[in-house]
Amino acid sequence: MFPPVPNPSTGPQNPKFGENDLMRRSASSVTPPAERQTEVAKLIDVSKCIGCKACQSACIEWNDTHPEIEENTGVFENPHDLTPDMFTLMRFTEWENPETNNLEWLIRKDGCMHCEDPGCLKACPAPGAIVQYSNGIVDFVHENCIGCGYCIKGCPFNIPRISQVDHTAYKCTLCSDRIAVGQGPACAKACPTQAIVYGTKEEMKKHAEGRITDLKSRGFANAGLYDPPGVGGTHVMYVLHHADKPEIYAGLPNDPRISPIVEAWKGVTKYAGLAVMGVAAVTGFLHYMVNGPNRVTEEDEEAAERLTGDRSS
Amino acid sequence: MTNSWTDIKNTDLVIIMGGNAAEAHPCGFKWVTEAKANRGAKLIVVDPRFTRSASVADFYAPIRQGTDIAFLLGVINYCIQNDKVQWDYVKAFTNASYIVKDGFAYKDGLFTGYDEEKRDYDKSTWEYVIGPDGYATVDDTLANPRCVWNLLKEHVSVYTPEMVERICGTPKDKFLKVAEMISECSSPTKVMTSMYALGWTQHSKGSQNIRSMAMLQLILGNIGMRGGGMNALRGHSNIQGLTDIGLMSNLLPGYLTLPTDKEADLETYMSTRGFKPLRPNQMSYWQNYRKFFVSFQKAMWGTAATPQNSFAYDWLPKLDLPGYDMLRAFELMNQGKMTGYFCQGFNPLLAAPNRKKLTDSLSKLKFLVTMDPLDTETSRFWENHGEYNDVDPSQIQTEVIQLPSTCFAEDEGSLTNSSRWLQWHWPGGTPPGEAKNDNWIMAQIHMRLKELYRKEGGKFPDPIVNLDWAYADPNEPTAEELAKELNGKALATVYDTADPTKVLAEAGQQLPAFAALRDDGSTTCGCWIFSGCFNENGNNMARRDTSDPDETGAYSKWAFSWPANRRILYNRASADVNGKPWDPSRKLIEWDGAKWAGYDVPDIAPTAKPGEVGPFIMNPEGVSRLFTRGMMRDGPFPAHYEPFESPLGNLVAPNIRGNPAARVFKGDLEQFAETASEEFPYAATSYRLTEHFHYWTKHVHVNAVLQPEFFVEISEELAAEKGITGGGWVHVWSKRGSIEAKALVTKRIKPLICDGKPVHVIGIPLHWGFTGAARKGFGPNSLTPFVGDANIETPEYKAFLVNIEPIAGPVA
Amino acid sequence: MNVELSRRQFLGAVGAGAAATALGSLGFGEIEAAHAAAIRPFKLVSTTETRNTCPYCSVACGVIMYSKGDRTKGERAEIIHLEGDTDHPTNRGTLCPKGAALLGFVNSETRLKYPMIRKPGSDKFERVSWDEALDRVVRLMKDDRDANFIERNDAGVPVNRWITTGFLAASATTNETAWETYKVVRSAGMLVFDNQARV
Amino acid sequence: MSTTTENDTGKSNSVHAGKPVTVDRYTGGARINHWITAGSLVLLALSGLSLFHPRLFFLSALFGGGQLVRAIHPWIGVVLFFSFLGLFLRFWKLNLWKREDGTWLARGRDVLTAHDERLPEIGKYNAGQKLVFWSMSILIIVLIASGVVIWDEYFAAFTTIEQKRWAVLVHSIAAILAISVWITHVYAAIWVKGTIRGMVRGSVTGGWAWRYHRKWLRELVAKPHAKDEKTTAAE
Repeated sequence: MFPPVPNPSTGPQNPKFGENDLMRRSASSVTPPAERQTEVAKLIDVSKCIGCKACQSACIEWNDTHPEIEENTGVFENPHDLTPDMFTLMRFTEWENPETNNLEWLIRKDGCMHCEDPGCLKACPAPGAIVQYSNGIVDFVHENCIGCGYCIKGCPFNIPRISQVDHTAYKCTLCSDRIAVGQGPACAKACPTQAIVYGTKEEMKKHAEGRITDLKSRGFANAGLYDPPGVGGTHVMYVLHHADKPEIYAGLPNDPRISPIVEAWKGVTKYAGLAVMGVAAVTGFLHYMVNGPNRVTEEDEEAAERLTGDRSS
Repeated sequence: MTNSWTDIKNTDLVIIMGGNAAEAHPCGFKWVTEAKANRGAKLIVVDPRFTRSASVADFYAPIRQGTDIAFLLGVINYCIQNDKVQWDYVKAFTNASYIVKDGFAYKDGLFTGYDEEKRDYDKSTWEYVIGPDGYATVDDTLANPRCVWNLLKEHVSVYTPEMVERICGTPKDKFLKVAEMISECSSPTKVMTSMYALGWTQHSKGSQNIRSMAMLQLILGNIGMRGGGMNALRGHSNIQGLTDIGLMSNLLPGYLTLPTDKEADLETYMSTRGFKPLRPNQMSYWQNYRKFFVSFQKAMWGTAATPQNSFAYDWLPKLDLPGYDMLRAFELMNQGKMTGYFCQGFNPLLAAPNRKKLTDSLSKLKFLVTMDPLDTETSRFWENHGEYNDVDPSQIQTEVIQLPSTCFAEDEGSLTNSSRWLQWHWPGGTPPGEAKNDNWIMAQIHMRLKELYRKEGGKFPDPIVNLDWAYADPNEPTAEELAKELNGKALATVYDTADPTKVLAEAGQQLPAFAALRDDGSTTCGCWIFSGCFNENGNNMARRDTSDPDETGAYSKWAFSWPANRRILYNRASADVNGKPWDPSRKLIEWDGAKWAGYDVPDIAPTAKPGEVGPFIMNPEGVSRLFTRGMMRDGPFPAHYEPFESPLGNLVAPNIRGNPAARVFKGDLEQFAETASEEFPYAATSYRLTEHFHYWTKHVHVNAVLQPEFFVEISEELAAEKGITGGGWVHVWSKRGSIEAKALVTKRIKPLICDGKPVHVIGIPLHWGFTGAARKGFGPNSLTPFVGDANIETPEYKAFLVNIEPIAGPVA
Repeated sequence: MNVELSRRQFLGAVGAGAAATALGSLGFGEIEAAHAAAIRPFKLVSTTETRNTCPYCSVACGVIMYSKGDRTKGERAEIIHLEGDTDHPTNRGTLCPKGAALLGFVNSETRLKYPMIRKPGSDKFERVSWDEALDRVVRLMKDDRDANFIERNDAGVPVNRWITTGFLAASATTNETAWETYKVVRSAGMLVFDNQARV
Repeated sequence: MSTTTENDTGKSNSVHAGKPVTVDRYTGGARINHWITAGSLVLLALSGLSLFHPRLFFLSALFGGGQLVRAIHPWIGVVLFFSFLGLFLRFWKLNLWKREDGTWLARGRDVLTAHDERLPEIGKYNAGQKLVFWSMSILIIVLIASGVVIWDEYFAAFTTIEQKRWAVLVHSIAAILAISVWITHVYAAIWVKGTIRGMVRGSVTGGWAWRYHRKWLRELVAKPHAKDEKTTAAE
């Protein structure tokens, strides 16, 4: 058994990471810490997941959110999507394996992947609304969030949601408040089958290797780890039985990366735009310096008087 | 459970059939994933639906609900035909070699002695041949055609893979794959565990479903083994404890039985409970019955129970019927024969079958008392909730008293889980409003009733006024006081019978264990199997030592496991005839030449010599039973019977409908749809979802979020046939009632081809009602039939017939 | 039960070297003097812990209840969080979707708070005192028992049974409550007695 | 608001004698319309820029912080859109391309070096002004359309994230261009002295009209009542 998440202590706690450990801060530049903290990660083993939604339940309880009671729409996803009050969601796919003709019920816990190269942070215009700690956690800081929704556009996984109540963006924090005091995320602690485990990224990769070996021995030749390099790797990873087709797991992106559109917007456009506007202003300034003002002359006024002389009252 | 949750990690093969452990017991299912991850164990799921358990299984096979016996006897047949039997185990530890009486036979679906009028058997031929020495006759060579093994072989021969496919709808290749995987566990070093729950019990032949698997496990040599056993995944947190303490019509605590009114005195009562050994040297532990019984009587009536009054034998009520179970209670109510009813933490309006009958029955009571921490539909059965509870309060004359009780977080005591662990818990919250602990409520009822009898006199007050009630505060006994009573104490000094100089317990001391119980009135014990839970060492149920030498999964210093802190029942059978473990890597106990020792408390006398004393010490045979003699009402072997409402007739016994020995009340039979009914063509089944716990969690916002609204599950094929769309509304009705629900159309339910015809399955989860946070809804029990298992009267919730049609939406 | 003392017991017992994840010794860098703004304060600080078991299914997972106020000190205790108990051998800190939401059961809006009586033909419950409720219950019991108690059967055998009032016992009460209930019910001679084991 | 195009001040006597001669160029309504447009454009630029580049986020303080910027910016956009629509309806006919506009443009060097005397006679608007008009018209349509797509508070559900990504890119490029056009427009007004009074007081000097929009001046002189046939002014 993977070592379970220990019980919390109720004594006074010193957080184990904070402002000094920021690697990135949205719309601001920070000096990354000289020494990076050990990277942490959550590993979600889809092949062990029983879709019980304990992670959702624990997430709601720990984060004190209050999702709406919706209707049944003929599916198992409840709520029907991630919401500002539901940071994680089990997504169910009934997939008939064309090779075996067997039905496979693929159940994937959706939520923030805590990308090494976070698109949300890249897109965010509000200084300090999104931060990335050197241990890999990408967190939203609600006091700084302006609710613009750019993070949604930046995210390759469609995760953040804007609250209509306080107009700020919400997503999984990886339970940064728990991790800061040496705990594991609430979902990982609750997960009955340890389909969710938490530890250092290295430990998680190693644990995944064992799982993949087991899956291969059970006939899942393409079992593998989902740690997409397109976003620099993630701090939430999946073990998939069919790692060659992540998209069958309710549309998990095959090769996620920050959209080139967002890259263009937040990259070249940002600089080119400032340049264009600057050039326009400077050109005007220089033109003025060189040519001076364009003034109406006395002759012009006189010509006008002549022209209008007979008409003017 | 014969084993424990943590023991499941030791298995090689898990079969989930008649249950859905991943959804109903997720944290226990963890140990399946551990076995898979660490031992390379495989998981098989056999279920009408592709459940969440199936989603993580190595192999899934579909089965039509209510045909498990045919499937399992098919597997037994496969094992016998292919010589996949653990012969040493079967020969030494089962009654395979016992010779059965000549009159016994099975023909056309019936065993010898059937009385159609009474729907019951004369079981006198279901017995061994008893030799002149008074012991059962055996043939160790298994050559005698009348030995149990040969009768069994003959009995299961009809269940060929072809027949299994016709009855169960399980494709032959899938059945054979399952049979092959299971049969591999006949090796002494490969062990299978069976995890089952209500999917097996809630049938008119539920007990026999379980027996079929138990027999298979014996044939494979998997009982008593680490990672093996028969593991009943109980539904509620203390349903095991309530059963152990015997809160049932016909039981006394510790599986003793209440006298019938034919047993006029204690000696007559004891004469049928002597349990004389059927083979030489056997322990036949029930020989101690009298000690358990007398100690119980002393716990009830203390000094008023004396040898002179046969320990107050007459004060026990005597049964005139096999039992007054819940179904009979509602039948009596419906007949107007009952005045009052108490529901303590139970919501029968939703939980019992045929809701219309329930409402009618409750409406005929003079009074109903409910005790719950949460609001229940039962306590509001008289309240109009539109179509969800369409009643007219003014027409209902029942007086209802609703008493608010505390919940787990606010009370103290022990609960017995499936592993038979009695675990203590502590209160941490202040109860809301005026909610009161059940201990206080029950004490108040007793004290006030006693006071009335003292003041006014009345009918036979003796057992009430003499009830032993020596609690520090009689108005509210503490959990510790009650726990100590359950454990039992010495009223006089108790000496060791083997060594009379050795004192087991001084007068007034808590008894160390049930071995110290006496039948002379010198000991008291509320529930003998719990004895040892709170002895002079203190409250053993509160133990929290997590040590587990060699990581066997026993955790023998954690809490207390009945009986005698034994973690795996029948653990003597984990070693061969000579006392060597079948599989050294799975050692539990072994014979060291002088005594039994190992990781667990031996399930045998510590010095009982191997080869002489059999491992199944509760049985007079000393071995387990493939043939149960007269102990089950519906036959010494299981036989396939269709559900009372079935889409096809019984293929092995065409003239038999349902279980011939199951009790059917007058009036209910007319409310069953006929076999292969055109009016009700679809096979329905009810079940729980992982997001909810029965009818409780609809009161919890989070769970209401996770599964907000009532729905039924149907196949894509049936949806297409009936024009039903996913998320649309449907109307589902049986011969007894009608419901409206959202439709969930899924690939996980597929039509089954049974005897050449497609059978559509409709799945109906049960968590909604008209109180709580979730959306109001119906439940399957508006539809289910009012009939129970032949032996224990568990209602047949898992197999019944309905019809379905799409509708625009609920009638507002 | 002192939670603090036994907190690390489990990991210790199963062999810390092999079991403890490297997280314990991660070396999270310098400990901050204060929480970063991004990280909300750890909400369990200074709460009282109490061990319990989940009241739902029979896996009987260990849970820890965190409350404001300490019942053992006679204070009013309000439970603010429940979490799986990692020291428990069966669940190892995990909980299912029901168990993980136990707080919602404890604090449910539909928790019953006061005794209520619904009179015959009425369409509502009315609040009554415990004394009124209990006295009414035993009055109804005794009247029925005295009217319908059977002392002897036709053969003259003492049978002492009462079958016109029945008792359906719970499934989640403690063994101790169950035993007390058994005593009270059986001593009154009730035979119509069952529990939830069947369903 | 006018329902047809406007070519003049709407007064019958738009040329006033004096020293210098003054010529009415914009009615009060047109000026209000213009300044609302101008003001909202400035506010949009400031608020938009604060979200465009981190270095400019400080601008959000002008609006009371990022949350208010996020909330207000789209609404100002709506104001701009309708306000500009007003201008568009007033002036679109006058901005139709004429033959002399090509010539004017071709002599860009003379334009930039203020050799207006070498340029052809121009009507009410020169080619540069027309380019500003049309580019702004197009850009504002692009901005409002892309803006609605990324106005998540109300319209999040109607488009995909990929569409929103395109929208946000298009929106920012269009905004850059609009701001650049605006800079040109403002610079031209500053550079060409006497221009601003036209939009402030409503009138320009005769010399200004003679120098830059002689054809327009000649028309006013020749057909003082021409506008009556063309305008049903609502102001």
